Amino acid sequence: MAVRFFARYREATGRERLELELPDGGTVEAAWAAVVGRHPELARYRPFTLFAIGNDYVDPDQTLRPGDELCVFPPVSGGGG
Amino acid sequence: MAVRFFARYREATGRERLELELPDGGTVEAAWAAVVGRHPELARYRPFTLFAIGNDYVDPDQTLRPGDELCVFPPVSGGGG
Amino acid sequence: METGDLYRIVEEPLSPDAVAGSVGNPAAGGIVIFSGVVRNEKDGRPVKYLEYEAHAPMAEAKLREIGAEVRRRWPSVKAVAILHRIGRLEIGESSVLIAVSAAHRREAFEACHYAIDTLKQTVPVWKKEHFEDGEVWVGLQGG
Amino acid sequence: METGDLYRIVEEPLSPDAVAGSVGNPAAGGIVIFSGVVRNEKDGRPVKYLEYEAHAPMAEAKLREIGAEVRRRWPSVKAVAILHRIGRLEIGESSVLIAVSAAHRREAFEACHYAIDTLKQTVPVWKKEHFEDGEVWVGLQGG
Repeated sequence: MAVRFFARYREATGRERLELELPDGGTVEAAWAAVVGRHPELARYRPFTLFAIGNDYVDPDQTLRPGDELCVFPPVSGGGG
Repeated sequence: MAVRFFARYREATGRERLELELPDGGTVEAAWAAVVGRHPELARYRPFTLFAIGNDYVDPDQTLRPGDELCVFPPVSGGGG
Repeated sequence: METGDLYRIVEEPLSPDAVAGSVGNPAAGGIVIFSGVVRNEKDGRPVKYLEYEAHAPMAEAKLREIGAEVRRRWPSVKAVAILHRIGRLEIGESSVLIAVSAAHRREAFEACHYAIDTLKQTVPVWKKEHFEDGEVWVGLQGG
Repeated sequence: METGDLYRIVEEPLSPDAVAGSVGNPAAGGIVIFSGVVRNEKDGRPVKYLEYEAHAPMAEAKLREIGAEVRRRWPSVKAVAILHRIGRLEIGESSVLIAVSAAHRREAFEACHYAIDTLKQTVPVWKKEHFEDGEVWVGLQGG
Protein backbone atom coordinates (compact mmCIF):
# COMPACT_ATOMS: atom_id res chain seq x y z
CA MET A 1 0.00 0.00 0.00
CA ALA A 2 0.98 3.63 -0.39
CA VAL A 3 1.39 6.28 2.30
CA ARG A 4 1.45 9.98 1.43
CA PHE A 5 3.04 12.67 3.57
CA PHE A 6 2.01 16.32 3.69
CA ALA A 7 3.48 19.58 4.93
CA ARG A 8 5.67 19.06 8.03
CA TYR A 9 5.75 15.31 7.53
CA ARG A 10 6.76 15.59 3.90
CA GLU A 11 9.66 17.82 4.90
CA ALA A 12 10.62 15.71 7.94
CA THR A 13 10.79 12.50 5.92
CA GLY A 14 12.14 14.12 2.78
CA ARG A 15 9.54 12.28 0.73
CA GLU A 16 5.99 12.54 -0.52
CA ARG A 17 5.22 8.83 -0.71
CA LEU A 18 6.23 5.57 0.90
CA GLU A 19 5.32 2.04 -0.25
CA LEU A 20 4.59 -0.41 2.55
CA GLU A 21 3.94 -4.15 2.59
CA LEU A 22 1.27 -4.84 5.21
CA PRO A 23 -0.44 -8.14 6.07
CA ASP A 24 -4.10 -8.35 5.02
CA GLY A 25 -6.47 -6.97 7.63
CA GLY A 26 -4.02 -4.46 9.05
CA THR A 27 -5.30 -1.23 10.52
CA VAL A 28 -4.37 2.41 10.01
CA GLU A 29 -2.57 2.26 13.35
CA ALA A 30 -0.51 -0.72 12.14
CA ALA A 31 0.41 1.23 9.03
CA TRP A 32 1.51 4.16 11.20
CA ALA A 33 3.70 1.79 13.23
CA ALA A 34 5.31 0.63 9.99
CA VAL A 35 5.81 4.24 8.90
CA VAL A 36 7.53 5.05 12.18
CA GLY A 37 9.69 1.97 11.72
CA ARG A 38 11.04 3.57 8.55
CA HIS A 39 10.94 7.15 9.83
CA PRO A 40 11.44 7.20 13.61
CA GLU A 41 11.56 11.03 13.49
CA LEU A 42 7.76 10.98 13.10
CA ALA A 43 7.08 9.05 16.32
CA ARG A 44 6.69 12.15 18.47
CA TYR A 45 3.98 13.56 16.19
CA ARG A 46 1.51 10.70 16.74
CA PRO A 47 -0.76 12.62 19.18
CA PHE A 48 -1.33 15.33 16.56
CA THR A 49 -1.63 13.15 13.48
CA LEU A 50 -4.72 12.87 11.27
CA PHE A 51 -5.33 10.04 8.83
CA ALA A 52 -7.33 10.13 5.62
CA ILE A 53 -8.19 7.72 2.81
CA GLY A 54 -9.67 9.12 -0.36
CA ASN A 55 -11.51 12.28 0.61
CA ASP A 56 -12.38 11.29 4.18
CA TYR A 57 -10.71 11.25 7.54
CA VAL A 58 -10.45 7.73 9.01
CA ASP A 59 -10.06 6.41 12.54
CA PRO A 60 -6.79 4.72 13.53
CA ASP A 61 -8.59 1.41 14.07
CA GLN A 62 -10.04 1.32 10.55
CA THR A 63 -9.00 -1.74 8.55
CA LEU A 64 -7.08 -1.01 5.36
CA ARG A 65 -8.20 -2.49 2.08
CA PRO A 66 -5.96 -3.46 -0.83
CA GLY A 67 -5.18 -0.41 -2.95
CA ASP A 68 -5.88 2.11 -0.18
CA GLU A 69 -3.68 5.17 -0.19
CA LEU A 70 -3.23 6.40 3.38
CA CYS A 71 -2.69 10.12 3.83
CA VAL A 72 -0.83 11.24 6.94
CA PHE A 73 -1.58 14.83 7.97
CA PRO A 74 -0.29 17.18 10.62
CA PRO A 75 -2.98 19.38 12.22
CA VAL A 76 -4.66 21.52 9.57
CA SER A 77 -3.93 25.25 9.59
CA GLY A 78 -5.65 26.76 6.59
CA GLY A 79 -7.95 29.71 6.47
CA GLY A 80 -5.84 32.70 7.41
CA GLY A 81 -7.20 35.36 9.73
CA MET B 1 -36.21 79.94 7.97
CA ALA B 2 -35.95 77.13 5.43
CA VAL B 3 -37.53 73.68 5.57
CA ARG B 4 -36.30 70.87 3.33
CA PHE B 5 -38.37 67.86 2.34
CA PHE B 6 -37.01 64.44 1.43
CA ALA B 7 -38.28 61.30 -0.30
CA ARG B 8 -42.01 60.75 0.33
CA TYR B 9 -42.45 64.26 1.72
CA ARG B 10 -40.75 65.86 -1.27
CA GLU B 11 -43.10 64.01 -3.59
CA ALA B 12 -46.19 64.63 -1.44
CA THR B 13 -45.60 68.39 -1.30
CA GLY B 14 -44.20 68.66 -4.81
CA ARG B 15 -41.30 70.73 -3.49
CA GLU B 16 -37.84 70.39 -2.00
CA ARG B 17 -37.86 73.56 0.08
CA LEU B 18 -40.28 75.83 1.86
CA GLU B 19 -39.51 79.25 3.37
CA LEU B 20 -41.30 79.99 6.65
CA GLU B 21 -41.57 83.10 8.80
CA LEU B 22 -41.49 81.99 12.43
CA PRO B 23 -41.42 84.17 15.58
CA ASP B 24 -38.12 84.13 17.49
CA GLY B 25 -37.88 81.29 19.98
CA GLY B 26 -40.09 78.93 18.02
CA THR B 27 -39.52 75.20 18.29
CA VAL B 28 -39.17 72.43 15.71
CA GLU B 29 -42.72 71.39 16.61
CA ALA B 30 -43.98 74.92 15.88
CA ALA B 31 -42.22 74.81 12.51
CA TRP B 32 -43.90 71.48 11.76
CA ALA B 33 -47.28 73.03 12.60
CA ALA B 34 -46.53 75.83 10.13
CA VAL B 35 -45.49 73.27 7.52
CA VAL B 36 -48.76 71.39 7.96
CA GLY B 37 -50.63 74.69 7.66
CA ARG B 38 -49.18 74.99 4.16
CA HIS B 39 -49.30 71.28 3.36
CA PRO B 40 -52.15 69.58 5.25
CA GLU B 41 -51.44 66.35 3.37
CA LEU B 42 -48.40 65.87 5.67
CA ALA B 43 -50.40 65.92 8.93
CA ARG B 44 -50.95 62.15 9.07
CA TYR B 45 -47.19 61.48 8.83
CA ARG B 46 -46.31 63.26 12.09
CA PRO B 47 -45.90 60.05 14.18
CA PHE B 48 -43.24 58.78 11.75
CA THR B 49 -41.39 62.02 11.09
CA LEU B 50 -37.75 62.70 11.95
CA PHE B 51 -36.24 66.17 12.18
CA ALA B 52 -32.66 67.18 11.54
CA ILE B 53 -30.63 70.39 11.53
CA GLY B 54 -27.18 70.35 9.97
CA ASN B 55 -25.88 66.80 10.33
CA ASP B 56 -27.80 65.87 13.49
CA TYR B 57 -31.24 64.69 14.41
CA VAL B 58 -33.06 67.11 16.72
CA ASP B 59 -35.93 66.74 19.16
CA PRO B 60 -39.29 68.37 18.38
CA ASP B 61 -38.95 70.67 21.39
CA GLN B 62 -35.61 72.09 20.29
CA THR B 63 -35.62 75.87 19.80
CA LEU B 64 -34.77 77.03 16.29
CA ARG B 65 -32.08 79.62 15.74
CA PRO B 66 -31.98 82.19 12.96
CA GLY B 67 -30.57 80.66 9.79
CA ASP B 68 -31.40 77.08 10.78
CA GLU B 69 -32.41 74.83 7.91
CA LEU B 70 -34.85 72.23 9.20
CA CYS B 71 -34.84 68.86 7.41
CA VAL B 72 -38.03 66.82 7.54
CA PHE B 73 -37.48 63.09 7.02
CA PRO B 74 -39.72 60.08 6.68
CA PRO B 75 -38.41 56.93 8.40
CA VAL B 76 -35.03 55.96 6.97
CA SER B 77 -34.86 52.84 4.80
CA GLY B 78 -31.34 52.59 3.45
CA GLY B 79 -29.03 49.64 3.57
CA GLY B 80 -30.59 47.01 1.36
CA GLY B 81 -30.63 43.38 2.39
CA MET C 1 -11.91 59.40 11.23
CA GLU C 2 -8.89 57.13 11.00
CA THR C 3 -6.48 56.66 8.13
CA GLY C 4 -7.79 54.14 5.63
CA ASP C 5 -11.39 54.73 6.59
CA LEU C 6 -13.89 55.65 3.89
CA TYR C 7 -17.47 56.92 4.32
CA ARG C 8 -19.25 57.92 1.15
CA ILE C 9 -22.58 58.34 -0.59
CA VAL C 10 -21.96 57.58 -4.27
CA GLU C 11 -23.88 57.31 -7.53
CA GLU C 12 -21.58 54.77 -9.17
CA PRO C 13 -21.75 50.95 -8.94
CA LEU C 14 -20.07 49.53 -5.84
CA SER C 15 -17.16 47.09 -5.98
CA PRO C 16 -16.21 44.65 -3.18
CA ASP C 17 -12.61 44.69 -4.49
CA ALA C 18 -12.42 48.46 -4.00
CA VAL C 19 -13.66 48.44 -0.40
CA ALA C 20 -11.52 45.41 0.47
CA GLY C 21 -8.51 47.28 -0.88
CA SER C 22 -9.39 50.39 1.04
CA VAL C 23 -9.45 48.58 4.41
CA GLY C 24 -6.28 46.62 3.67
CA ASN C 25 -3.81 46.83 6.56
CA PRO C 26 -0.64 44.83 7.18
CA ALA C 27 -1.80 44.02 10.73
CA ALA C 28 -5.22 42.78 9.61
CA GLY C 29 -5.87 39.05 9.64
CA GLY C 30 -9.40 39.17 8.30
CA ILE C 31 -11.74 41.36 6.32
CA VAL C 32 -15.51 40.99 6.43
CA ILE C 33 -17.57 42.63 3.70
CA PHE C 34 -21.33 43.05 3.65
CA SER C 35 -23.09 43.82 0.40
CA GLY C 36 -26.77 44.72 0.46
CA VAL C 37 -28.32 43.57 -2.79
CA VAL C 38 -31.52 44.53 -4.61
CA ARG C 39 -33.94 41.59 -4.40
CA ASN C 40 -36.37 40.62 -7.15
CA GLU C 41 -39.41 40.57 -4.89
CA LYS C 42 -40.98 42.22 -1.86
CA ASP C 43 -43.49 40.15 0.09
CA GLY C 44 -44.05 38.03 -3.00
CA ARG C 45 -44.57 41.02 -5.32
CA PRO C 46 -42.07 41.23 -8.21
CA VAL C 47 -39.77 44.27 -7.97
CA LYS C 48 -38.69 46.01 -11.21
CA TYR C 49 -36.00 48.24 -9.75
CA LEU C 50 -35.23 50.46 -6.76
CA GLU C 51 -34.39 54.10 -6.26
CA TYR C 52 -32.38 55.40 -3.33
CA GLU C 53 -32.27 58.99 -2.18
CA ALA C 54 -30.11 60.47 0.59
CA HIS C 55 -29.38 63.63 2.51
CA ALA C 56 -25.81 63.09 1.44
CA PRO C 57 -23.78 65.35 3.79
CA MET C 58 -25.69 64.20 6.87
CA ALA C 59 -25.63 60.57 5.67
CA GLU C 60 -21.84 60.68 5.34
CA ALA C 61 -21.59 62.23 8.82
CA LYS C 62 -23.72 59.39 10.22
CA LEU C 63 -21.55 56.80 8.44
CA ARG C 64 -18.49 58.38 10.09
CA GLU C 65 -20.24 58.15 13.46
CA ILE C 66 -20.88 54.43 12.87
CA GLY C 67 -17.19 53.94 12.07
CA ALA C 68 -16.16 55.78 15.24
CA GLU C 69 -18.49 53.66 17.34
CA VAL C 70 -17.18 50.49 15.69
CA ARG C 71 -13.64 51.48 16.63
CA ARG C 72 -14.71 52.26 20.19
CA ARG C 73 -16.45 48.90 20.63
CA TRP C 74 -13.88 46.73 18.80
CA PRO C 75 -10.42 48.22 19.37
CA SER C 76 -8.76 45.54 17.22
CA VAL C 77 -10.52 46.92 14.13
CA LYS C 78 -7.93 48.27 11.69
CA ALA C 79 -10.09 50.08 9.15
CA VAL C 80 -13.71 50.63 8.17
CA ALA C 81 -15.27 51.51 4.81
CA ILE C 82 -18.97 52.20 4.31
CA LEU C 83 -20.37 53.22 0.94
CA HIS C 84 -24.03 53.68 0.08
CA ARG C 85 -25.12 54.05 -3.50
CA ILE C 86 -28.06 56.29 -4.51
CA GLY C 87 -30.08 56.66 -7.70
CA ARG C 88 -31.65 53.85 -9.72
CA LEU C 89 -30.48 50.31 -8.93
CA GLU C 90 -31.37 47.14 -10.80
CA ILE C 91 -32.04 43.66 -9.37
CA GLY C 92 -28.79 42.12 -8.09
CA GLU C 93 -26.93 45.41 -7.80
CA SER C 94 -25.35 46.41 -4.50
CA SER C 95 -26.88 49.35 -2.64
CA VAL C 96 -24.47 49.33 0.30
CA LEU C 97 -21.00 47.95 0.92
CA ILE C 98 -19.41 47.74 4.34
CA ALA C 99 -15.88 46.42 4.85
CA VAL C 100 -14.15 45.97 8.19
CA SER C 101 -10.60 44.74 8.67
CA ALA C 102 -9.45 43.51 12.07
CA ALA C 103 -6.64 41.56 13.62
CA HIS C 104 -9.00 38.62 14.14
CA ARG C 105 -12.07 37.45 12.31
CA ARG C 106 -14.60 37.44 15.15
CA GLU C 107 -14.23 41.20 15.66
CA ALA C 108 -14.51 41.79 11.92
CA PHE C 109 -17.77 39.80 11.73
CA GLU C 110 -19.30 41.44 14.78
CA ALA C 111 -18.27 44.96 13.76
CA CYS C 112 -19.54 44.59 10.19
CA HIS C 113 -22.88 43.20 11.38
CA TYR C 114 -23.23 46.02 13.90
CA ALA C 115 -22.44 48.58 11.19
CA ILE C 116 -25.18 47.46 8.80
CA ASP C 117 -27.76 47.11 11.60
CA THR C 118 -26.97 50.64 12.81
CA LEU C 119 -26.88 52.10 9.30
CA LYS C 120 -30.42 50.93 8.68
CA GLN C 121 -31.60 52.75 11.81
CA THR C 122 -29.72 56.03 11.65
CA VAL C 123 -28.52 57.02 8.19
CA PRO C 124 -30.81 59.36 6.19
CA VAL C 125 -31.26 57.27 3.07
CA TRP C 126 -34.62 56.30 1.60
CA LYS C 127 -35.65 53.49 -0.69
CA LYS C 128 -38.45 53.53 -3.24
CA GLU C 129 -39.60 50.22 -4.67
CA HIS C 130 -40.85 50.18 -8.23
CA PHE C 131 -43.32 47.42 -9.15
CA GLU C 132 -45.08 46.63 -12.40
CA ASP C 133 -48.18 48.45 -11.21
CA GLY C 134 -46.90 51.18 -8.94
CA GLU C 135 -44.21 52.41 -6.61
CA VAL C 136 -43.87 52.86 -2.88
CA TRP C 137 -41.49 54.54 -0.45
CA VAL C 138 -40.41 51.94 2.10
CA GLY C 139 -40.88 52.41 5.81
CA LEU C 140 -43.97 54.57 5.94
CA GLN C 141 -47.28 52.98 6.83
CA GLY C 142 -50.19 54.21 4.80
CA GLY C 143 -47.64 55.08 2.09
CA MET D 1 -23.68 20.93 -4.65
CA GLU D 2 -26.15 23.58 -5.73
CA THR D 3 -26.11 25.77 -8.81
CA GLY D 4 -23.97 28.84 -8.29
CA ASP D 5 -21.84 27.21 -5.61
CA LEU D 6 -18.08 27.17 -6.03
CA TYR D 7 -15.53 25.20 -4.00
CA ARG D 8 -11.95 25.45 -5.20
CA ILE D 9 -8.29 25.25 -4.23
CA VAL D 10 -6.47 27.71 -6.49
CA GLU D 11 -2.98 29.09 -7.05
CA GLU D 12 -4.05 32.49 -8.37
CA PRO D 13 -4.81 35.66 -6.37
CA LEU D 14 -8.34 35.79 -4.98
CA SER D 15 -10.83 38.53 -5.84
CA PRO D 16 -13.82 39.53 -3.69
CA ASP D 17 -15.58 40.78 -6.85
CA ALA D 18 -15.32 37.32 -8.40
CA VAL D 19 -16.80 35.45 -5.42
CA ALA D 20 -19.49 38.08 -4.91
CA GLY D 21 -20.44 37.64 -8.57
CA SER D 22 -20.48 33.88 -8.27
CA VAL D 23 -23.01 33.92 -5.37
CA GLY D 24 -25.19 36.56 -6.99
CA ASN D 25 -28.85 35.53 -6.99
CA PRO D 26 -31.96 37.57 -7.80
CA ALA D 27 -33.60 36.43 -4.55
CA ALA D 28 -30.60 37.36 -2.38
CA GLY D 29 -30.85 40.48 -0.23
CA GLY D 30 -27.37 40.30 1.24
CA ILE D 31 -23.94 38.87 0.58
CA VAL D 32 -21.33 38.42 3.30
CA ILE D 33 -17.73 37.87 2.27
CA PHE D 34 -14.88 36.81 4.52
CA SER D 35 -11.32 37.31 3.37
CA GLY D 36 -8.49 35.82 5.42
CA VAL D 37 -5.44 38.00 5.01
CA VAL D 38 -1.73 37.39 5.59
CA ARG D 39 -0.67 39.41 8.65
CA ASN D 40 2.72 41.05 9.05
CA GLU D 41 3.45 39.50 12.42
CA LYS D 42 2.91 36.36 14.50
CA ASP D 43 3.08 36.80 18.26
CA GLY D 44 5.11 39.96 17.75
CA ARG D 45 7.57 38.32 15.33
CA PRO D 46 7.68 39.93 11.87
CA VAL D 47 6.42 37.62 9.11
CA LYS D 48 8.09 37.79 5.67
CA TYR D 49 5.60 35.69 3.76
CA LEU D 50 3.50 32.53 4.02
CA GLU D 51 3.24 29.29 2.11
CA TYR D 52 0.09 27.23 1.94
CA GLU D 53 -0.08 23.58 0.91
CA ALA D 54 -3.19 21.43 0.46
CA HIS D 55 -4.38 17.95 -0.32
CA ALA D 56 -6.39 19.59 -3.06
CA PRO D 57 -8.99 16.93 -4.03
CA MET D 58 -9.84 16.16 -0.41
CA ALA D 59 -9.79 19.86 0.50
CA GLU D 60 -12.30 20.64 -2.24
CA ALA D 61 -14.47 17.75 -1.04
CA LYS D 62 -14.39 19.17 2.50
CA LEU D 63 -15.28 22.64 1.20
CA ARG D 64 -18.29 21.11 -0.55
CA GLU D 65 -19.28 19.43 2.72
CA ILE D 66 -19.13 22.79 4.49
CA GLY D 67 -21.37 24.30 1.83
CA ALA D 68 -23.86 21.43 2.18
CA GLU D 69 -23.96 21.86 5.96
CA VAL D 70 -24.43 25.64 5.56
CA ARG D 71 -27.44 25.01 3.34
CA ARG D 72 -28.82 22.49 5.81
CA ARG D 73 -28.49 24.88 8.78
CA TRP D 74 -29.57 28.08 6.98
CA PRO D 75 -32.20 27.18 4.37
CA SER D 76 -32.50 30.81 3.21
CA VAL D 77 -28.93 30.70 1.90
CA LYS D 78 -28.98 31.14 -1.87
CA ALA D 79 -25.38 30.33 -2.80
CA VAL D 80 -21.98 29.60 -1.28
CA ALA D 81 -18.47 30.09 -2.67
CA ILE D 82 -15.30 29.03 -0.86
CA LEU D 83 -11.88 29.42 -2.42
CA HIS D 84 -8.55 28.72 -0.73
CA ARG D 85 -5.32 29.83 -2.32
CA ILE D 86 -2.12 27.79 -2.01
CA GLY D 87 1.51 28.56 -2.76
CA ARG D 88 3.46 31.62 -1.66
CA LEU D 89 1.43 34.56 -0.33
CA GLU D 90 2.71 38.01 0.58
CA ILE D 91 1.58 40.25 3.47
CA GLY D 92 -1.89 41.62 2.80
CA GLU D 93 -2.84 38.96 0.25
CA SER D 94 -5.96 36.89 0.73
CA SER D 95 -5.53 33.19 1.51
CA VAL D 96 -9.19 32.32 1.69
CA LEU D 97 -12.40 33.88 0.42
CA ILE D 98 -15.86 32.79 1.51
CA ALA D 99 -19.00 34.37 0.10
CA VAL D 100 -22.55 33.56 1.16
CA SER D 101 -25.68 35.08 -0.31
CA ALA D 102 -28.99 34.81 1.53
CA ALA D 103 -32.44 36.30 1.51
CA HIS D 104 -31.61 38.19 4.71
CA ARG D 105 -28.39 39.46 6.18
CA ARG D 106 -28.41 37.67 9.54
CA GLU D 107 -28.30 34.26 7.88
CA ALA D 108 -25.52 35.39 5.56
CA PHE D 109 -23.40 36.60 8.49
CA GLU D 110 -23.98 33.49 10.57
CA ALA D 111 -23.39 31.11 7.67
CA CYS D 112 -20.20 32.82 6.54
CA HIS D 113 -18.80 32.86 10.08
CA TYR D 114 -19.67 29.18 10.52
CA ALA D 115 -17.99 28.35 7.21
CA ILE D 116 -14.62 29.92 8.10
CA ASP D 117 -14.64 28.43 11.62
CA THR D 118 -15.35 24.97 10.21
CA LEU D 119 -12.84 25.33 7.37
CA LYS D 120 -10.07 25.95 9.88
CA GLN D 121 -10.93 22.73 11.69
CA THR D 122 -11.59 20.31 8.86
CA VAL D 123 -10.00 21.25 5.54
CA PRO D 124 -6.59 19.71 4.77
CA VAL D 125 -4.59 22.87 4.16
CA TRP D 126 -1.35 23.74 5.93
CA LYS D 127 0.38 27.04 6.53
CA LYS D 128 4.10 27.65 6.84
CA GLU D 129 5.24 30.98 8.25
CA HIS D 130 8.50 32.39 6.97
CA PHE D 131 10.37 34.74 9.30
CA GLU D 132 13.66 36.61 8.87
CA ASP D 133 15.47 33.88 10.79
CA GLY D 134 13.56 30.72 10.04
CA GLU D 135 10.29 29.09 9.13
CA VAL D 136 7.68 27.05 10.93
CA TRP D 137 4.66 24.92 10.05
CA VAL D 138 1.72 26.22 12.06
CA GLY D 139 -0.29 24.02 14.37
CA LEU D 140 2.29 21.50 15.48
CA GLN D 141 3.81 21.86 18.91
CA GLY D 142 7.50 21.17 19.04
CA GLY D 143 7.81 22.49 15.46
